Amino acid sequence: MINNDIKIGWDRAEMAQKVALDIPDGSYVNLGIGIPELVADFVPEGRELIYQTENGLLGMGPVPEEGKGDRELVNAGKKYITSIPGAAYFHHADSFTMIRGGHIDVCVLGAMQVSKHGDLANWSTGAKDAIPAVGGAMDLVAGVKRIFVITQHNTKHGDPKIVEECSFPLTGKEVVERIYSNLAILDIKKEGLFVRELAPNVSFEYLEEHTGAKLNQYLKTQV
Amino acid sequence: MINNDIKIGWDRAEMAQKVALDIPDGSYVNLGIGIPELVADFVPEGRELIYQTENGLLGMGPVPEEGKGDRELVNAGKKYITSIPGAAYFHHADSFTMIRGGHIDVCVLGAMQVSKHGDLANWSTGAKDAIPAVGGAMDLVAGVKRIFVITQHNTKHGDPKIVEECSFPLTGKEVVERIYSNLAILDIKKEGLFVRELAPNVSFEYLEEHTGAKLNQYLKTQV
Amino acid sequence: MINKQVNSLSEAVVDIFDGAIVMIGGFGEAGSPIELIHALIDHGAKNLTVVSNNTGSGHVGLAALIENKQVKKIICSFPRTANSTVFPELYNAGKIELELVPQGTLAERIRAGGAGIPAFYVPASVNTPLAEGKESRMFNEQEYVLEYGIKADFALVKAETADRYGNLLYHATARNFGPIMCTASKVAIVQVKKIVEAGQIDPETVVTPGIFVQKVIEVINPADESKLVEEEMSYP
Amino acid sequence: MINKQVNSLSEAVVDIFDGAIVMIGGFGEAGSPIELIHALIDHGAKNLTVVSNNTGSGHVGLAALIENKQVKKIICSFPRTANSTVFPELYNAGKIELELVPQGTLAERIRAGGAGIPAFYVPASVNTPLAEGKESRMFNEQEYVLEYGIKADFALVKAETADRYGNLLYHATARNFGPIMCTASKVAIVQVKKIVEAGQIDPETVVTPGIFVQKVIEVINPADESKLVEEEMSYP
Repeated sequence: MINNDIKIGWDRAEMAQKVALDIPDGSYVNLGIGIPELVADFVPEGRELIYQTENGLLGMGPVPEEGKGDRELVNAGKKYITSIPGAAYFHHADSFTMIRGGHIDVCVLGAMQVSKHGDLANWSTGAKDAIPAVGGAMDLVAGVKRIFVITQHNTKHGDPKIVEECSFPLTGKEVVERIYSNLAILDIKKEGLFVRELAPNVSFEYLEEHTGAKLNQYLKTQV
Repeated sequence: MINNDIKIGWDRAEMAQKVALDIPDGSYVNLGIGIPELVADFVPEGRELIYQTENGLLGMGPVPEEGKGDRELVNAGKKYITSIPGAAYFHHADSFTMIRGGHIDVCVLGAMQVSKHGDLANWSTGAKDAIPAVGGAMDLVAGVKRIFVITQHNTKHGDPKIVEECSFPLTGKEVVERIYSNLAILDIKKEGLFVRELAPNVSFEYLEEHTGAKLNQYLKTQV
Repeated sequence: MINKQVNSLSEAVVDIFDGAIVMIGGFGEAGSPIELIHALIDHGAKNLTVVSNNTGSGHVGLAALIENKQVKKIICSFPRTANSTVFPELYNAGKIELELVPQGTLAERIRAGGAGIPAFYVPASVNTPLAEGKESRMFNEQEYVLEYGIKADFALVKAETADRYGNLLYHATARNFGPIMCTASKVAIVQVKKIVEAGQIDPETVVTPGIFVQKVIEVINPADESKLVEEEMSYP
Repeated sequence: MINKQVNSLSEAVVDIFDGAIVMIGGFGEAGSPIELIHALIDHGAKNLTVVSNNTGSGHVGLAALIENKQVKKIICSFPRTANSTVFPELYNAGKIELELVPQGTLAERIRAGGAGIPAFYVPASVNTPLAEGKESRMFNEQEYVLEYGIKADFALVKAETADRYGNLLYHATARNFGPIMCTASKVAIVQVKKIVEAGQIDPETVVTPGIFVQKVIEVINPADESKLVEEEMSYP
């Protein structure tokens, strides 16, 4: 049972900070819509990352001041952004040359489900009445060198999002390298899911209870 | 026999002028290396043509004054050129988007042989010791809407260049629409070669003698 | 003298026929040619197949074109946005067809259409429902799906600046699909904020060379889609 | 801080290994990175596969690299130019391989390599000797051949201006293969006449975004190939 007296796990900002720590200096990064956007706030001192937004900008800068937005300068979530000195604009075919061609180092995406194989489902519940909408998610997972997922470990209803096999339609098969959840950081390897780091006050057993797939612990020497 | 006392046929400038008359106002035109380059000198008053050179310029202007050339502003023949106000530079993939994508209206090319089917051979004699070199010729004939050939009717040795079937390796099959030679203008139709215009002092019989393929005369109403 | 400028929005869209394939630029509001879309609503051509990244917001622009029952089918990557109700209702009622394409594949299919490439292979969508029914093939031990170029009869595009030849400059992320849609359509119709003299656009900076553009119309102060949606405006 | 500038030509090419695939920009002299090619001659890597539109002139630049027996194979559209004797001699002696590709197909294969497209169909070369042995297929009753993307280990490119991120501007028709070669190579090495501060290149005018460039070297006064050829210079 959950102990409500002590804080369990990481909040969104802490999750984003964990991701930010793992992105090497000089990386070209595409951040998905939602929690992934927070990652930009936590880049460690001394590192420079370049953000690509697939609608046509390399060198995305911070959100503009309230009221200073340009309706024609937006990110993939259609929110106002800015560009840094040294930015470049380009059309969609050139943008996806960057993505499909393997030029982006890291992409951080949200997830509906991730399987122990690294399969990602983040575009459709498969429900009959849902309007299917995919955007650039399938292109990103197929083309970017490293795919990190940042997600709550469980749905609002408490169902596990990390599962043996995805029940939702896939975005890509065997594409996710690492999951950053509110409870743990998990590496996805051929041999299965490995716990890289447990969040505060989360035990391996607690994590197992909240996960829909078998978890492995690294041997000490592999940590 | 050739009568040496009177001028037979057109000279290069006249051939180029004939081609220029047949290119509609506002056309986008690619001119091959050699005689085709002369066409630009004979655009009739009141017409504006835009020249594309496949190495990366739309809006090619005249040859610069002696000594004023820029080594990085050249045409497909690697000769100095200029650009007109309203020109655009682009890279090779974009250049051949124009060509392969059917955006160029007319291409005027030289020929080693043209068959009665409109097959063109203009890149290789097929000789064993020749260095094969194709450049953009195959892309042009495959992509441009209308291919005009401008050529001497016969080789220096007197052999016909307009033939039943090309003996040289093809540049493209069934691609040429019209031939402008020093002796005649010929249309290439499914039914064969049709004489559109005879050059001065060239009779149909004389033309037949100098041609390696069957010639047809238009019915009066079709001229 | 070549001059691609037309003098009215109605003249810009007059040739669009029933059943035409029409590409419409824009990523959401950025780059959406709202005045041209409204002109197409006034013009009234029906049974259109529209190629566009989204399906519009509120009851103006692309959403209004759809609401006006002029669109038979839409080829698109993301037909669901915050203020999008028109498309979902028609789609759920079975009154409009949808061909859902990953965004990068959509862009590349349009580019291929413009570049004379009938088909090509991509890795996106492999092992997903969007690859179902598509040919696939292995290259270097990785699986790819065969995708086809898309050509259109018309494109409606918004750019920033043009000259009489149709050379175009864009603004920021409004560039998105404009340049490739101009290449892939027989008649690219472009609204710009400003038409300048030939020679005023530096040839090194031209984004869309004029060869890809057939008609240019100056719309100095284009409407602000978000504002119209906020004010619950509808067109016509 | 990201800074792609290197301080010497030797440092620029130091990682090029024996057997590497190297794309070399330029259409004839325009855009040919002569100083980088000479640095590669000094460096000495052998058994290279070179992808370049031509094979160089005289005994400098690309012709000198070939003459120095560093090139095993060349993939090219036009290996014959006015002052080209080095390649023809080696080719006729059977000492260098040639893969002849139509110019537009060469450009598209390079672009595809950079864009993650393993293969695509084109109409060029159908019914010619250059289509022999290639797969072909009908689309809309027209025949096309299957062509494959080309990727390289390195690209040597000449541009006009760069910043520390590797954003590039080019000059006139020297642009030619540079932008696509940068996308298709793991390490794009670019010589420019001028390196400027980040922000001094207008983001609307960037031709090659920095993501495609790994090393930039400033060569303020590049040699004039035609002049060297005229003076019958040779390198080294």
